[in-house]
Amino acid sequence: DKANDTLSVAFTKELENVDSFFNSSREGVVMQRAVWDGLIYRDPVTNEYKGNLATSWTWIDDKTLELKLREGVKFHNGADFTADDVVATVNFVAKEENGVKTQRNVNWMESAEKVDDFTVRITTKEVFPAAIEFLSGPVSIYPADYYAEVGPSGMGLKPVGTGPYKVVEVVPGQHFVLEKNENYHDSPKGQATINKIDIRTIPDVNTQLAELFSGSLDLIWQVPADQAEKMSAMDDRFTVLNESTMRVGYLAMDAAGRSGMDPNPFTDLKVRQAVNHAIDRDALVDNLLKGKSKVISTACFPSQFGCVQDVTSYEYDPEKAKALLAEAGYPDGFSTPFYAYRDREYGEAISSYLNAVGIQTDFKLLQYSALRELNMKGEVPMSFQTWGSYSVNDASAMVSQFFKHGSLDDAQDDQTKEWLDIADSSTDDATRVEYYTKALQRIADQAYWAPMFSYNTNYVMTKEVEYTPTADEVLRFTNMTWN
Amino acid sequence: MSVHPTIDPLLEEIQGPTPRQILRKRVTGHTGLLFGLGVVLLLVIVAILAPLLSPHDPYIQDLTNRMVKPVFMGGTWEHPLGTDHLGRDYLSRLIYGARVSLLIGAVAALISGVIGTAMGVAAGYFGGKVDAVVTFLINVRLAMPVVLVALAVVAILGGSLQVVIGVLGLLLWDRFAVVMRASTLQVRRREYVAAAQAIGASTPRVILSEIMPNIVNNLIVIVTLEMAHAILLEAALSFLGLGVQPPTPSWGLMVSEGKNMMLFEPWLVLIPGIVLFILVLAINLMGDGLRDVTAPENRS
Amino acid sequence: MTKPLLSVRGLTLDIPLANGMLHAVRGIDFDLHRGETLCIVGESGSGKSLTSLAIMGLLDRNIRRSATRMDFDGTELTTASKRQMRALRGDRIAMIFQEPMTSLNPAYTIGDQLIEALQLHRSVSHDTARKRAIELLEKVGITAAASRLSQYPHQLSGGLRQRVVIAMALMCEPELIIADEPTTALDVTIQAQILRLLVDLTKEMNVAMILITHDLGVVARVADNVGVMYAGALVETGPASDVFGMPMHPYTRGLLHCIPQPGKTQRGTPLGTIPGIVPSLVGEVQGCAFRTRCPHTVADCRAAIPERGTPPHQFLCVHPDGARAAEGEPA
Amino acid sequence: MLPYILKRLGLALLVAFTVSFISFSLLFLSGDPAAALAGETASGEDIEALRHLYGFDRPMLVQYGDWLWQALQGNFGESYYFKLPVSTLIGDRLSVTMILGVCGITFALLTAVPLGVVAAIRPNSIIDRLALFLSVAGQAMPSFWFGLILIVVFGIQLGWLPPSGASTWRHFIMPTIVLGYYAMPAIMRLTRAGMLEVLNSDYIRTARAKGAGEGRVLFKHALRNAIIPVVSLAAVQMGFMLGGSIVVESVFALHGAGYLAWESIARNDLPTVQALILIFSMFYIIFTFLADVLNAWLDPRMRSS
Amino acid sequence: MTAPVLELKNVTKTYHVKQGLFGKPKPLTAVNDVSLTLGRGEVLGLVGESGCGKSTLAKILLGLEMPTSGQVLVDGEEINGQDRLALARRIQPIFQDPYSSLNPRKTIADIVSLPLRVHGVGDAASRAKSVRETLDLVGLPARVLNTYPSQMSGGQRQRVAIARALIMHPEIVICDEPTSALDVSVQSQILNLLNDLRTEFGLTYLFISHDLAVVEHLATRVAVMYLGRIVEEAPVATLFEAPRHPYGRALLNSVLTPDPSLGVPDTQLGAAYPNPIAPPSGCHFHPRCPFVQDHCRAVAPRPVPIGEGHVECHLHDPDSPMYRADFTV
Ligand SMILES: Nc1ncnc2c1ncn2[C@@H]1O[C@H](COP(=O)(O)OP(=O)(O)OP(=O)(O)O)[C@@H](O)[C@H]1O
Ligand SMILES: Nc1ncnc2c1ncn2[C@@H]1O[C@H](COP(=O)(O)OP(=O)(O)OP(=O)(O)O)[C@@H](O)[C@H]1O
Ligand SMILES: [Mg+2]
Ligand SMILES: [Mg+2]
Repeated sequence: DKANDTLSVAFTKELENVDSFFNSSREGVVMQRAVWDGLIYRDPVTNEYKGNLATSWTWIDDKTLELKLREGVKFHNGADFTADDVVATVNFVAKEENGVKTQRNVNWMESAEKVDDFTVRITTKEVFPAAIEFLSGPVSIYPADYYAEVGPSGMGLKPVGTGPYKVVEVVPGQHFVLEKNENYHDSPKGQATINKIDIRTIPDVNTQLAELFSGSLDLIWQVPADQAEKMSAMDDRFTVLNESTMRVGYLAMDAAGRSGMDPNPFTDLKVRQAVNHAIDRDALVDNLLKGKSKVISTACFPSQFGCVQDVTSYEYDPEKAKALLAEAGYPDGFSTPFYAYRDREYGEAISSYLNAVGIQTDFKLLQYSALRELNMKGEVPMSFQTWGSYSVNDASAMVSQFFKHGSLDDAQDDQTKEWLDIADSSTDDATRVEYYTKALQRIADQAYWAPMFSYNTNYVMTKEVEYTPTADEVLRFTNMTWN
Repeated sequence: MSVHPTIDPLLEEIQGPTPRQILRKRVTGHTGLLFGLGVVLLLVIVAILAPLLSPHDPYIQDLTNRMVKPVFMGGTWEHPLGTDHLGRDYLSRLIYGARVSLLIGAVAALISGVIGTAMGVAAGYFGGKVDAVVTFLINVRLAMPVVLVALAVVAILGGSLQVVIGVLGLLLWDRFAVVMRASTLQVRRREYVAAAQAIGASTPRVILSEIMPNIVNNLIVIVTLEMAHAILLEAALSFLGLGVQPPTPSWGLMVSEGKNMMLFEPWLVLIPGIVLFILVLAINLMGDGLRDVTAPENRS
Repeated sequence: MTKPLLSVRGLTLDIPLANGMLHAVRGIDFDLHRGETLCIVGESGSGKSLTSLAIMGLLDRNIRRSATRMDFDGTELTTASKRQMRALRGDRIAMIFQEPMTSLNPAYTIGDQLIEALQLHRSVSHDTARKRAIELLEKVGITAAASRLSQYPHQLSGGLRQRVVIAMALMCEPELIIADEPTTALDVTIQAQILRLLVDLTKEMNVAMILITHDLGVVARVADNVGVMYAGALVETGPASDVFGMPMHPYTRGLLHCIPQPGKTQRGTPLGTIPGIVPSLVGEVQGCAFRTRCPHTVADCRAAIPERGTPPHQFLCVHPDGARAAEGEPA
Repeated sequence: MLPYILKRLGLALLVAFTVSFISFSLLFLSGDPAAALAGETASGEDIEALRHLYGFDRPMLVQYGDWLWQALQGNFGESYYFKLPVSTLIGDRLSVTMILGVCGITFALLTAVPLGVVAAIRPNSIIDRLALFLSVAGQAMPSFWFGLILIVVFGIQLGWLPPSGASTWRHFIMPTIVLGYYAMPAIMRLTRAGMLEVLNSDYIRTARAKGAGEGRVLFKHALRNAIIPVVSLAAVQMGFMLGGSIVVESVFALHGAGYLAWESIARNDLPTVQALILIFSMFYIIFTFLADVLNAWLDPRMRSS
Repeated sequence: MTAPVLELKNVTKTYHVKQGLFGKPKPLTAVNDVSLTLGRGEVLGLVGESGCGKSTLAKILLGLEMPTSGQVLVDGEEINGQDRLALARRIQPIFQDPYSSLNPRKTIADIVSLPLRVHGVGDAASRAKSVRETLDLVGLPARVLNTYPSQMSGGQRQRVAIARALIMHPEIVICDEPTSALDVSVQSQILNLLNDLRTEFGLTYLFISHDLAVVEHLATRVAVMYLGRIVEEAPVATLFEAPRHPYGRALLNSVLTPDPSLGVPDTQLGAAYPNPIAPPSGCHFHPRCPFVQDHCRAVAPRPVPIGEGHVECHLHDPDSPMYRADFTV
């Protein structure tokens, strides 16, 4: 609270590792933005790229980016930031065998080399226009010597970065304490004002609310719509803010027939279309998600570069869904396992719509990592999933993540992959838009997914806290102040 | 022909009531038992007649009518106990939930009862090595944390009604084994068992017709108590998200789903919790009562 | 005649039960003098134990006790306070129970329990108490007494335990010992040993004893005076030689006929019997309770029964001679 | 007594060994750990390599032997999720669970034993009925629900106690009550039944006949004997409570071992789950062992055999 | 003596008892090398103190326990080889505790007809008839048929137990303390009944009892048991006139007849009751024997035939250094 200049925040999820390359959760992104810096910074409001650890950058050729680094920056442990740190970090994370959790974030980089103490070159594997966006997002720079010494698990227990906040305490499973970095360089992120941030892991929103009531929390986020609504209605002690996020909810279906289901109805286009028609997305958005959520019909978030909206869309029409099922040879429907990892009530509501057209669902709620494992093994016929694109404002962060024959690709469609490859590797914006559009069109026509809605996040804070959330679902402690 | 004169029938009256009469008298005098029995019977009837009694389909959602308050909190008779977070009728879900709880309780108790009784009776009757093995198994079983193991197994096999029932059935036999073993040991020492053996009765016959009838009262008591135990465990598993899965209307699941709105709509948690509490309470009272009324006569 | 040590008049014990009032003991009278042994004999459930517990003031809470007089050496037990009773118990009145296996606390050593018995009433040092314990253990015929003190009850056989219980009863040199079937659970040879011990000790220490039993043999050998109890009433009282020499009450005679007496009873011949069972004492009990089993029952048995005979040998029967003549016995 | 203790120890070890085997094989069946480890982009060969590296391709018994051998040295492998040694992971959280367990059993004993004793002294009295009511209600109370109600009432409405977390002793009050109330009915009933039986026993009558006062009879003679089975039960309940802490910890967001267990199960974090099952079992085994030793010491019949 | 209907040859039964929860099992010889013969129509009284092995012997005869060694012969046939059904037709028990020997969940009709059903004798009607007849025989009216044991008095229950034992018309009845749980007034009824049944049907009894007076009244022969061994065996008159074994003598002395002039006898026995798991050396009885000498501590006596019985005591063994031809009570 304000009195002792410590902001108490709750995380729902316990990070598997604070090292931002070794977790894949939203909380990890929040930590990452506070503790570490990227080379580049994108202003979340204007979407303008600014220098952070780098001061300027130029493409030397299609695949080589040269960056000038900022001088006089120090890591939290006192080490100086130099080109060596960039080279070491890039070369470490780019290597697949080092096991960075979300390969997509780093595997576009081939390597980095030092030109001089404050100049580096990063080589990409393919032509990769989204490089700037990724460098301003998930790629943070680590202190070379320290990281070489302690590795990811050491970094997880005692993180060291250059960011506006330094980590002073990690009690796994319980809380992290961040403290203002007094020596923070002149970054576009700005200087922190609140001295301490105490982040506690409280998995249950309800408990978070209770703690907020009792005054031991100052700010919570990702508060479900119902509770947020009640909070804003009932108490003048709290501010409730709603902001859209890049997170998109969708139904994935086993179009490629990877799961052992026999017969596998999802290999049939008609069935997938029926699923798309069966669900009343508007009702879901209006009654469950509320806020700034929108119905989505493409496999990406509308603000992302290349994410067109005018693709085939499927209106809510249960009769048509039934008819399609009948045409596909399932007049009485069929039954299928139906997985989800979060938002049980959305999943339940969706499964209820599916049941209504005859698709009997055997609902299974797993933890994310467990579902992902199953998914990678191709054992999930149908699931309700979400993707937040790591706040990368480029369609490649989502559609290319899932439709390029990776282990999470349920469509395994060659045509889509081909177009996405072109779009991903072109430097020409027009070409990229064209091919993303083609790919997204095809995904919609083939109804590989049933895109549902975009998420929103509710931020509930005490009146003591002043904060304006951004649309990319990242909590920025640096931007928080006391009232 | 009579070797010895018959005892004067007037002088030596047959005393007292038959065991059945005693039982009836004790049952009717035991309020706890009557209450428990009544509630359980009522809920069984409700569960059986669920389709007739419930005002709505428990699975039909209506997203525009979410969390309607129950009638005593200002709601309407359309949904006497309100609706849940997906607009499903709460009363209907409670009624169908009785099916889930009772089914799980009964079948799990049945499975564990068969396992535990077989083990316990064998241990008590044959003693020696059989007893040593059974006692060891009971120790092993008790050493395994039930909730944890059940959660793990459900996580591995997936949470369906069958899996939950099976897991609980395979985990809750310990008390049956312990009690049946002790009762059998006790009854086995009675002289009527030796008498039956001396008559030439076979071992199965001795067990079935001499021993079982005398320990069946203990068995019934444990069945009820374990049934309550299984119901509570299922609710806990469902509450933790690893029991039966939505949209199955399990009471534990309802508490868990209502929990999110607990601070604002406490009735969402209170109603299924209270129903669960009453059912388990009633079953326990029934069990305690049965223990009391079937206990061998004491002086008072 | 000297004043009796214990004088009981009209002792009545009622137990409220679900189906009515159980009249367990119905107005019994007896006197006991110092150094004298009174044996109370009777069938199971006739109220013997309750009588003894009533004297000790150890009845269950639900049992109602009333008496016109229960005088123990000048103390009226019916009106004595709890504290007074506690001071009497174990000090001046000691008790020995039936089950030697369970009447010692399994959690404490023999020594602890013996010493406690003394220290509860006398402020003596632990050492003195210990010496007294050893002395008494030796007196009751336990060898290596000192080493027994550190043993636990389960380490002793039944016979030895009963000796310990007797020693415990004697710790404070009581004036009255109440022994409730002290030998029933023991083997015949040990029974004889224990009884002999009790008789010798009481005579030596001039202790009065009430010995409760259902064994007529024990009564005959031990008692100075006998009380025959049936269904909560003392139906015949008197000196042992009188009661056994000329049993007046039909029940007493019936009992004596039931037991085979080596040398007297003809081998293999039918024994006497008392057909039927003890009547229920729940509800109003009128007249002679034995009338349902008595061969000499007449209509008057339902009325109040007069006390017959001359002190000290008295009995309760409508027949002036207890129907002795009717059985062809010499009057 | 020593031979008894040694043999009892032997049995405890055998039970522990069997439990460890069961928990190992139980989770062994749960699928391919190599795929889980390999991560998102792994190819078939990668998984194969990993399988070999971690030894998942060896026969189960060999793997079990290895795991057990490592576990005996305090090494339970590495968590799939946290990529940290399981022992480090658990070490931190076990203390929370232990504190909770100790507080819970203390609460249960402090309420159950006096209530049971008083109820036995005065059967059918008001206190007896109250005790009976409390125990019947306790047995029927779903602890997750009870916890939620406490949070709403004392944490929110009245604001007396912090609703979650484990930073101060006040945080432990509600979890303690919930967990303790779970164990209380059985202990109370056993105390009451034991006291009733003991109070009706011959040696209590003997003690009274010696002239011992009521207090002495109750506490020196009766309780000493009635408490022996209660000790065993308390140990068993303590073991169950640690297992049952899963529910309580998740309701009160206490980051203890129980909570870790729940999360690890949901995350498919096999090594952690295996280790936790084993550790909870070991606690049960150790507690019951200690209780038996204590009993052997309390009960002269066992002490001398 | 009539032809032996029952014969025991060197029967020994050893149990292995655990001490404590985990103690190593120690052997306990409950019946130690017992040889006995019993003629048809005889009543053998078996007396001895608690735990000396009387019930164990009875269980062996009933086939409820297998002897560790030795033979049991009925009519010259070894019963170990026979199945229990065949044995059950010839030997039936009456137990001590009439409260525990009847299954409380069954009606009297069920209890008494059980042997018929087990042996598959007759149909329902003939069984019912047989049950009624047998109940009549033991003096119970037919209206008890549908009552339960809990509704009956101890004496009535013991009659039911007797009816159950007799319904198959066995030759031998093993009575294990059939009256020790009953009040004297009821005891005499049961004793009379047993006696009458014996003369009526020519039954052979093994009659186990603590009460020597009862044994003297009923038995034709008496065997005295001590720590698993028959230390003295003789016709009842002989034993009661002149017991030869010091223990037999002590037993006899302990019989308390209701004669106020006699006082409590002195048994002259020591108080040391032996532990059956670690029986005393030499003669098991030596620690309590008033005539003990060093020889008794070292050497176990052997059975010496005397008259129609035998005795195990050095004082009666002509080959023993302690032999005293003139030794009597
Ligand atoms: N606490 C009690 N509550 C109810 N009834 C009791 C109680 N104590 C004794 N009785 C009943 O009172 C009657 C007399 O009991 P008591 O113990 O005095 O008999 P007893 O002559 O000692 O018999 P036994 O020879 O079996 O010891 C019996 O019917 C008994 O059931
Ligand atoms: N099943 C058994 N296992 C171990 N020991 C046994 C068993 N049955 C009897 N014993 C022991 O064998 C010995 C003889 O017992 P048994 O029951 O034959 O004695 P008893 O003479 O009938 O005694 P009582 O007069 O008390 O009935 C005793 O020491 C007893 O403890
Ligand atoms: Mg008595
Ligand atoms: Mg016996």
